[in-house]
Amino acid sequence: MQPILSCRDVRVSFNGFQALQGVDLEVKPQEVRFLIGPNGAGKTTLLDVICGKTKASDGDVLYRQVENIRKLQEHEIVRLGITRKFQAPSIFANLTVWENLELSLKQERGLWSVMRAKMTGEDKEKMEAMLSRIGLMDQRHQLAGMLAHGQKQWLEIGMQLMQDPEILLLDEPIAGMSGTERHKTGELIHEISTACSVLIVEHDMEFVRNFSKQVTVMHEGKVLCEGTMSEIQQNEQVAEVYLGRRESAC
Amino acid sequence: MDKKKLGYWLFFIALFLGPLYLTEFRLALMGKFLCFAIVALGICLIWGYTGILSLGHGVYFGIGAYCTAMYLKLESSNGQLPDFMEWSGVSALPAFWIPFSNPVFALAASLIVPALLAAMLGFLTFKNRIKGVYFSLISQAVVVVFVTLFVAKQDWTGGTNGLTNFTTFLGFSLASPLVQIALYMLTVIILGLSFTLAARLTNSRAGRVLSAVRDGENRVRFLGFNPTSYKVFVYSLSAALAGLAGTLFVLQVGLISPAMMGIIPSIEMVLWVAVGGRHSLIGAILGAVIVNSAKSFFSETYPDIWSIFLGLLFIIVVMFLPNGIVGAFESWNEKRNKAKQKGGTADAADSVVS
Amino acid sequence: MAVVITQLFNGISLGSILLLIALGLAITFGLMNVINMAHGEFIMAGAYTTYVVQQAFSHYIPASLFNYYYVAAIPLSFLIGALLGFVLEKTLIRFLYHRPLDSLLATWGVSLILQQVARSIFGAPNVAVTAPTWLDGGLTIAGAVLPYKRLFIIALVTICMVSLYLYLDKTAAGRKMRAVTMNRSMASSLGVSTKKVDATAFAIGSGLAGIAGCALTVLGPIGSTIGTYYIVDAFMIVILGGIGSLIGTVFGALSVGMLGTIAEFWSGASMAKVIVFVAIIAFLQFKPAGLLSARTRSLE
Amino acid sequence: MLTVQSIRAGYDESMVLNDVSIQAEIGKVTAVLGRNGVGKSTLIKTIAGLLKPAAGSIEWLNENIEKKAPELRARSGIAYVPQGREIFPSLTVEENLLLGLEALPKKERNGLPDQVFEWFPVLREMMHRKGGDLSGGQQQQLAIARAIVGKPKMLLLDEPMEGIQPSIVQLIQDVIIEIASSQEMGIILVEHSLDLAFACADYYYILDHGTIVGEGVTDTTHKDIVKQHLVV
Amino acid sequence: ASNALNEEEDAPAADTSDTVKVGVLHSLSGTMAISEVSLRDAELMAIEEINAEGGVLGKQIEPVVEDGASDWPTFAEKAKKLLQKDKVATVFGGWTSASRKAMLPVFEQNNGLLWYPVQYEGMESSPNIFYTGATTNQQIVPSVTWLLENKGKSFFLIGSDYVFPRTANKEIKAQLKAEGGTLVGEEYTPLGHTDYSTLISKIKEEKPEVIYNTLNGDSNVAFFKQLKDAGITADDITVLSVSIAEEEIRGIGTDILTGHYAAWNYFQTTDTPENEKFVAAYKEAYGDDRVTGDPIEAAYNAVYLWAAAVEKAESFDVDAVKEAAGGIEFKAPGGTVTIDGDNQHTYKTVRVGEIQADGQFKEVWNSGEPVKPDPYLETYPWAEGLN
Ligand SMILES: Nc1ncnc2c1ncn2[C@@H]1O[C@H](COP(=O)(O)OP(=O)(O)OP(=O)(O)O)[C@@H](O)[C@H]1O
Ligand SMILES: Nc1ncnc2c1ncn2[C@@H]1O[C@H](COP(=O)(O)OP(=O)(O)OP(=O)(O)O)[C@@H](O)[C@H]1O
Ligand SMILES: NC(N)=O
Ligand SMILES: [Mg+2]
Ligand SMILES: [Mg+2]
Repeated sequence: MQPILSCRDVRVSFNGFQALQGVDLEVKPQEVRFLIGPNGAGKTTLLDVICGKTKASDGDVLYRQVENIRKLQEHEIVRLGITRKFQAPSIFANLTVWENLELSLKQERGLWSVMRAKMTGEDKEKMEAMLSRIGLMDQRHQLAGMLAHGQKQWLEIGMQLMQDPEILLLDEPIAGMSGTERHKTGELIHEISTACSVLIVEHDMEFVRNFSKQVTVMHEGKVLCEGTMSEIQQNEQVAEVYLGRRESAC
Repeated sequence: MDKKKLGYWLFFIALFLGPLYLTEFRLALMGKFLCFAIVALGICLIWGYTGILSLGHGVYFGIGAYCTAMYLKLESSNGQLPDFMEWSGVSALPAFWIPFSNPVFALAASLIVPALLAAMLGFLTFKNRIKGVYFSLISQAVVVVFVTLFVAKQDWTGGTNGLTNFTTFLGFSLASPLVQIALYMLTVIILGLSFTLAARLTNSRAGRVLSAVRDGENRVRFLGFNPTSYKVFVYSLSAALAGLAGTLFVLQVGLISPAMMGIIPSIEMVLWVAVGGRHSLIGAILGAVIVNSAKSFFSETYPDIWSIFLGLLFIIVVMFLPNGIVGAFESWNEKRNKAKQKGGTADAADSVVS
Repeated sequence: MAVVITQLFNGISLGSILLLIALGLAITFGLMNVINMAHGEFIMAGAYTTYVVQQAFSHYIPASLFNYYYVAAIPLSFLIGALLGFVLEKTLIRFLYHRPLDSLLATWGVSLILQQVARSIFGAPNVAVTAPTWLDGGLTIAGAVLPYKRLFIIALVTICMVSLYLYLDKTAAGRKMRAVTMNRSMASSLGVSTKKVDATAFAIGSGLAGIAGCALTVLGPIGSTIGTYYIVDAFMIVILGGIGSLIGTVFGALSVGMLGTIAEFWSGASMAKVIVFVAIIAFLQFKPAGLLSARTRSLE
Repeated sequence: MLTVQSIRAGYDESMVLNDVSIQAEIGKVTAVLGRNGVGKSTLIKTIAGLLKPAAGSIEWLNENIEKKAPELRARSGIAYVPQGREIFPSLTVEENLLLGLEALPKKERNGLPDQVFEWFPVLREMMHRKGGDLSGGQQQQLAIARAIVGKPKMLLLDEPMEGIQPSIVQLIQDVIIEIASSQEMGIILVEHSLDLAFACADYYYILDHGTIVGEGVTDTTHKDIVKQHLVV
Repeated sequence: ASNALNEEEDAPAADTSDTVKVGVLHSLSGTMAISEVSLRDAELMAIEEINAEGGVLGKQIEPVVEDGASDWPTFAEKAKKLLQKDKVATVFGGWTSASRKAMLPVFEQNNGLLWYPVQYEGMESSPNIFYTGATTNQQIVPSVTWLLENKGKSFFLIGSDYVFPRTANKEIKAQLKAEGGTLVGEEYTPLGHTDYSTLISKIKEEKPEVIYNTLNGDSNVAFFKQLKDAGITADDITVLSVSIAEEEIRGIGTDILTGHYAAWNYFQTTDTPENEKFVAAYKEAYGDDRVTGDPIEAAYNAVYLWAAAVEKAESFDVDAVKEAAGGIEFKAPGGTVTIDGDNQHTYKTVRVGEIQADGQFKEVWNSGEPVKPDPYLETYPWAEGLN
């Protein structure tokens, strides 16, 4: 299968500091790819480059092997179908849950189309389905700012899914979630992956073990190794810089 | 919802009937305030809804007013060179003045020129992601540029004097009370239409995008919207409203000068909206009327120290009514409703805890 | 040659005056994010303080000592400005830290009031301050006269700037100040008394405005509207330099001063003003965060 | 000893905590557990002084502190590591750490203890980088270090492991245990991972719907009870 | 009920009550307050004096004070308010030409009466305005001639960037050409400009003998202070100003101005019995440290001229007063002034004074007799084609 996203020799530097020093990464359609690595390895920076928030100083980011998205603006990248969930919940606090979802509908996002946009029955059904999927049916007319942390996380995931993405970028999606919610999120990710690729950064090894197939390890701005979780655990270097003694032992 | 609509209708009808219960002088004042209310609507759209604080709307108001004033000046000069050009030693009408002898062109320009200027400035600054106080202060710098230019190019603009001393508009004498009443009513109608337009916009999906831009511009990007185009649109819409207001102002007040475009009036425009309630369109209208009435009242009653009272008003509103008069009313209303509900369901509330 | 030297000097001098006014803003606006529209009125307060000190000297102090009134006026102007700032912070500003744009509106009200109060106390016409005689005259270099007053202001602003820089960047108090202005509640949970730091910071910023007012008395008018002439320029300089960067503010002020004098020599005062402001607006399009910005990725 | 007695607290009109009482001892690690949004952070903020309780008392070192300003609490030995790090973004790592010394009396503020750099070597490497430029996990380490340099007697940790790589999680775990066993510091730990919490803590409380619904010592029998609670 | 079509708001006060309302409309706040507050004071003093003498037509004058706030539309609004709501018999007000231009249509449309007390650029003669300050041929033109004869031929013109200086300088240039002067520079600075270092460098480059100064307001303070600092004294270059009166001198500092000149129609030192009384009364009313000056005197005169015209017309009616005004004379502090019925300006004596160390003027020249006002400079051949 052709990769849907390929990073080739991506480099980023901040005031001389090389945060990414030539990253190569390929993600296949409908793949769930975990990205792990020490703090400061450059994982967030890589996601930033893919979604257009940070501009790479060198290298290419290819979408479906043809389109180089390295120089596109954020909203253009999103319109291609690459969406991103940030680590801190990014929802619109002063809009209701319903309005948050409405903005996330897959739609023409130009000014004129949006001004003329009407809510269709189909849209409504889709949004209601999403509300029950993320368990916020009862809160739909609440201001999103009033939700608890976990609910906000879910709302944000819901907003990403409303857009029917091709590639979903998740940065530590379960940070701050308690056990049950973690599990629910994991299952949701698997569900999603039937329709799109997911690139996900996470430090929770239990979660990675439970839900990963392919794992990429980054270190000091480079890809250190790739493989299944159990392969990775065998890797001496990964154990040393990242997992620590106990994690790799179990 | 319907009660609200009815309220709006009553409000605008009451305004429309102003000539029946206001004296000529008060009517003229009210007409002026309602022009300001149109500016306030535009500022409410960009500030209250989209989170763009412009400290430079005097420029758009002024340019709109100048466009119309140029026509009025030419009309009252009867084909001769306007008086101030003569004093300034200009011998022929400058080329850019010529099309303004056509009233349709002048009126259209009073909308389009401010809108285009705002679109240009907005496009540059918003595209370069200049926002917050940076944008506010840049808009203030734009004021300095335009005011200085308008003052310095006296032979084209009338300098500090501005343009004044008009006689007729489309042949009607501007001094006639009937014409003034008609202009007043026209102002009310345009204010009503602008209000409807703004309300439509804010209630549409695009309006939600604007609020979203206010809450988090970057997040909006990651939903695939380009905030720049939305911001440019609403910014130039508000500039057009300011230009429109300028036209109505110049027709009723008979004068436009750089003093009306300056830093002080531009900040005052924001204050109207802050006092009325920045998140409410009707609040913006009320704010413009209330602040200006207060200003007139204080300065008529205490000509020596009125600015102290006005200053206190601003301080008190900001400190105690953070969402303005309408916001305060709304939260009072909400509290009252809550109290009502609580009375009925006190037991149920208790049981939730256990 | 003389013209070149004079103009170069004029540029630096104008820059130093703008810097003196912008220094206070670099704290209250640059660090604390408060848009204090009454800053100009603190300048006015400093100027009137100088006037009052001069009156007091000429009435109560032997004439031979009159020349030293200015030495007394500088610290007093600072204190009066600081006191006003302190009171303003305690009564208004501190309730508005989470609503930065609202402080703009409230302080606008304060500015209206202060101007009127000044008119009521000192009368509407300008008052005169006679500069001390040791500031009369100037240094002549290659035919160019560099007035002592302007040299003095350059020295004064240099002292203020260096002290401020050392205070903010090298002392614990300055570190606390920067921390508090960045994140009030976190600073307090580390043991910093934010109320004290806030009030101090605002008082220092306002005190600098007072000094600016004192310095301006030797060059220009002293009246209730003196503050309004500089305030927009000063805000522009702070954002041109980069909010939160003191060094940036210095560069900002000097570039505006230089460009302003060059443009004025070449065209005229009005056009110079237009050119300077257009240049600032244009520059910010290329570097939206200013010459030197203190931004980091988590501030976005 | 820190005693929180019948605290009610919340935001604006909505009360998040109704009648919460907990105790934490110096030399012990006390865990606060609970599902998302039950008010754990609210409780910690109330102890740190960032939220004023509407009712109830907080006693610390035989003194009622519920009305005291946060800085006074900090100086009396309560240090706070917030959820979300709250690093001062424009200050360097060094300056961030130096601010941690503010809790100490002036005489005792003599430099940063080497200990923290042994625990978190990355901070020494990044000493002169701006706090805001650090990666998420680096910032978290900085936040913990900043709290520790002030030699507190009670350390409030709100999900300190969030976003930290596994090897450092282990390290922090060890540090927590080490600190507590030195008998000079107590720790209140909010943690999602039951395993981690039970590995570190001596005693636990479960928070739900704004009240304490369970508490006990951290042994294996209790672990199952707690699990039940958290799953509901 | 009253409404917009029904113009009567209050019952017409003029006929029935024993007072008559007049408007006093100056900037009491904003940048122009520095100058205009004193005009209000002078007008109120004149009103009080007239009232003490029994008023006009047996009625006490009741002043209605309004603040124009240095803002031209506000002047227009307040003028309208005074005419329409307060139904004042006349208004005394204004300083800047811009404020006058803003009020002019209001007075013409409402057939009101405005007394404007400040020297100005001419080229205007509204039937609803009386001009008690100098027009250009009563201040600028003779002072230029005096300078050419006494101080030098090469002129540098500086002025604030607005209509009065620009128009005045246009006339001066034409006059210089006609009378053998040369122009070496012409510069304008925005109102409120306070850094004159560059402009002074230009002056130094051009080395004029005379600086003709039409700067207005605060800028004068900055200009003179910085001129002195640059090492230029009155001995090097003579500055003649037309907007600096005694009060402005106090605000600049007398030491700085000593030896420079100003052209006016009145100085506090003008030696007439009327002036002695006037200065004493003014100081009595507002404090010993206050000084009078030309615009103050012109404002004071305006009230007396109006009262005299009313007495002559035996009516407060605007048309009647205008009709009666021509030829009305008043023995003013600065010498007799007479209203010119044709253009509603006044005949005034022109004076040039040198500033003394005590902040007062020493008159060095006067026109000997009141000069007939000629706002359009119709009697000056060189001014042909200027308008
Ligand atoms: N604006 C910046 N200026 C300087 N250095 C930066 C900047 N942004 C990031 N860095 C550095 O780049 C490196 C990579 O950061 P990044 O946030 O991508 O790490 P990460 O892999 O996401 O780490 P974590 O797991 O802790 O979130 C870090 O060392 C960080 O300090
Ligand atoms: N600043 C705030 N204003 C209003 N409500 C808030 C605020 N912060 C939190 N809340 C609400 O208070 C409740 C408790 O929040 P809190 O942060 O204490 O929960 P938590 O137990 O720490 O959750 P988590 O595990 O997700 O961190 C939530 O419902 C949340 O929505
Ligand atoms: N008329 C004047 N001096 O503006
Ligand atoms: Mg990261
Ligand atoms: Mg929490």
